[in-house]
Amino acid sequence: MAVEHEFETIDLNVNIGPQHPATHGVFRMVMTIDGELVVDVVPHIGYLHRGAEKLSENLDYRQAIGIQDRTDYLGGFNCELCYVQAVEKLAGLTPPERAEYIRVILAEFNRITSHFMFLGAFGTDLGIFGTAFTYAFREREYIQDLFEEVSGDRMMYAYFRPGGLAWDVPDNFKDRVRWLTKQAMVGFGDLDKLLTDNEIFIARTRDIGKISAEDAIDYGMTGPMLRASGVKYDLRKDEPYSIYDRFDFDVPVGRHGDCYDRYLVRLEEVRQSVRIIEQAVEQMPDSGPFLPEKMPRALRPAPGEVYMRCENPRGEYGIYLIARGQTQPYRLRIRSACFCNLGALRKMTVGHYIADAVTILGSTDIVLGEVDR
Amino acid sequence: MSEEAKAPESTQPAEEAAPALIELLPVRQSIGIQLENERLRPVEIERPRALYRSLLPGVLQVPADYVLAAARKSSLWPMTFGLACCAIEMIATYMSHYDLDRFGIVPWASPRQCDVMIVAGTVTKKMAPAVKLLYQQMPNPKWVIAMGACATNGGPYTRYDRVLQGVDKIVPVDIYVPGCPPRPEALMDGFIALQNKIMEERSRTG
Amino acid sequence: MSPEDRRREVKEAAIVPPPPGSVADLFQEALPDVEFTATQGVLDVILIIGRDDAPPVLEAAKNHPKLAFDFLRNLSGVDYEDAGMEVVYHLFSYKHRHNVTVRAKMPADDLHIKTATGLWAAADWHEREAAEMFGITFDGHPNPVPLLLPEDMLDHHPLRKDNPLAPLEVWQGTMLGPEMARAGYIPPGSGFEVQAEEEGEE
Amino acid sequence: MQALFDNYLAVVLAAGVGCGLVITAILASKVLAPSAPGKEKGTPYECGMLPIGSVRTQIHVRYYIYAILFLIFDVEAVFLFPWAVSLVGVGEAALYSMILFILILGAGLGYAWKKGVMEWK
Repeated sequence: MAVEHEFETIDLNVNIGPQHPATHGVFRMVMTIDGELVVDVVPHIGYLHRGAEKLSENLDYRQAIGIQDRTDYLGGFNCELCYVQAVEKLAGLTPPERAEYIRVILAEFNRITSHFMFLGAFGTDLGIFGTAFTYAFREREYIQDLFEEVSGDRMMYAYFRPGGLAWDVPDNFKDRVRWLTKQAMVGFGDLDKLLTDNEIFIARTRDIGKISAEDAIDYGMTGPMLRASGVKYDLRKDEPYSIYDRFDFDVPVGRHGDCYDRYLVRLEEVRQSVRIIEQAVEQMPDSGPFLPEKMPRALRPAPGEVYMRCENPRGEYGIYLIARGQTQPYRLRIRSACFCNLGALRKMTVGHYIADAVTILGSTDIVLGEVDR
Repeated sequence: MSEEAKAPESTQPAEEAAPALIELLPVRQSIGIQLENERLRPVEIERPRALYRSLLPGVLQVPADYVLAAARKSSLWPMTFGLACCAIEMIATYMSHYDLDRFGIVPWASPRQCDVMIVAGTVTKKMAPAVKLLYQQMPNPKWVIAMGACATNGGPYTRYDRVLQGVDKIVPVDIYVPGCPPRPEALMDGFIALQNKIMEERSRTG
Repeated sequence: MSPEDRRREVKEAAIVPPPPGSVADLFQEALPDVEFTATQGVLDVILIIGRDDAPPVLEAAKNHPKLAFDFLRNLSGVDYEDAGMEVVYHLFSYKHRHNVTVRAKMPADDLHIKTATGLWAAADWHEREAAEMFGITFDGHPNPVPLLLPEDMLDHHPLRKDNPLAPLEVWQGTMLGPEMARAGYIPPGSGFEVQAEEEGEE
Repeated sequence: MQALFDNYLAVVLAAGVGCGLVITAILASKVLAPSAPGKEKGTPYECGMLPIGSVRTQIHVRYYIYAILFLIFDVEAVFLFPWAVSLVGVGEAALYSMILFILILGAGLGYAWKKGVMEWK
């Protein structure tokens, strides 16, 4: 007695609102559902719009570093790296070798912690309530201890400066990094064993939220979301910034563009980041300045504009910086990866079930500080 | 079919409001500045009195208060209410390394079963009505922890006119946890301070 | 000119012609009739065009086989106060792996430009954000609904240069005005004035 | 007679304790809780937003079928409990009869599965 669709039911409006465990922050989407099927999704953002761009225009070049940390608060070092390089390109500063290596190591460690946060949260979205989170946060705590030794704070580092670093790393930095790379691989192994071959996990994520390569490019998606759809494009490889061209690592690329591929791409990126860190620690000079000798006292870059883009854990993080000869940036536009990845949420979600909508939202790995700026 | 008698409109029991001898939940009223609109009006403070206060004789109320306060303070259920960066530190505090579970603190998704509302992050003026409604939907007795500089007075984003300069403009706050974001130990210290506050104010909790 | 004015004085970036064979020449070929000024920015070539040339230039950028800019990296509004406003498009081509920045100028009094949502779907949200932050109307945008700001708070556009920051509220209701923002300011009625005066007497 | 009485005493005691617990739970919350029912407190919880649209919509018939299927296997579970307790006393016969009982219900489940009731079309 298969039920034909002979009578019409009214679609129900389900509001997955700002305060919801599945929305990873203050994101709201109003879903129109017909029974279990999602008919329409209207995302509402802006609940965490704190005016990072407006405030950056009233802070001088060094103070705006703090705003960058708080924009993508899961990948602070990557955002700082992007902003600091934008200012260096305008001011014509070149950081010393040692500072470049320390920056790459910390940025890659931050990518690992951000991906661990994704793995933990993605497990929770799929119903593995505590296990994935506890594994992920155990690793995050170890790595955050290193961040604290280096910069003094667990999350808001404000450690990079245009031209190099704020101060030097502690002496045992190299062995700490070597120990941490092994520890990160332990966490990687746990989560890999827990999730990758789990049939329920595969059943819940395979072929869910598929998006084709053309649509992904059209919506401006970048990072793991784009690579999961089969486009082999990674800023660290294709437009190398800082010293990324000295390391050899490969860029994981998915084929189907569904939630499972996004999970696999991010999981593989943790292993690639560990490879980068291992090479960086070997090549890093043991001593050397962390700031160029002649640093201008009041940082006042030459008038001009630059669109500096870096590969953040979530995708391409761009800083469009316009300097007009003052000590404050004239315009600082933050191009956030989640903002664009989220634009395609409706296209990915319509046609799936409600439980899949939560999975798709989790697979986009959004950070609301970056979406709303 | 006799027309059903019009339901007697519920006469508001005109019991006089409990004499506010002691300013129970100090709300820094926003005097002077004209708030934009209804969205930012602070929440009215309910001061209910439990039934046992009128049933039990005074001498029995003291141990009852103690028992209730001890029970409430050792099973504080916060609402998972991460707004911004402080939410990540809040999750880190819940997780095994800092482990809030040993205080009996279980994060809960819906406001119906929550005692504490941790406002972790920047409250923007677009989010303010949601914060107010969630606070009102929590059953009494309820407490609020303003975690981080943003919830206390707007933090690094306080100069932007779309950000609420402090969540105590709309909901009464019990504990302010400093820091941006506060370390997990600071949040735990906030919880311990809240527990002490619950024990001290047990006779006035109602 | 006092040092204060010199510090405030705004300096424009110099126009540096891009090297031959760069993207600018491809654009010149593709659009012979459109005149634009091209400069070599720090990372990629910048084309400065008027607002009315934007639709043909963008359409050619997207569909011309030699240009094939299929990825709209970023779309942002920039407020140059009296010199008008600009909408800046950062484009990238996956096929040819080259970048370009297109800056569409518009006068300060009538701020409207044709929407780019027809060419790239990514432009939808970026344009809604630029619209509510600067007040630029994008003609033909599918749903010009505010994105980040609450619906009933659209009286002024926050990212415009003439829109000041909010005053700092020190105590409930007393605003820390600009003149009071100097270091060590003790708000009246805060109970700290006594020490301040004693320090003053020694 | 005494044995009969003893057995039923246990049942009465269990019922009494059960009802007592329920009553004390409800009474305690009425007496101890400082309750302040308000207009906002009564609004349905919609993740911080005021509810949009009405809830009075026709629900899909598929949910009804799931409910019925669950009911059948719930009743089956209820029958399993007393059976499990008395299995040792009764011996072999109970085992085979219960296997037959489960097989019959299994056939019902197989039929529903084949008809495609489990997937949400």
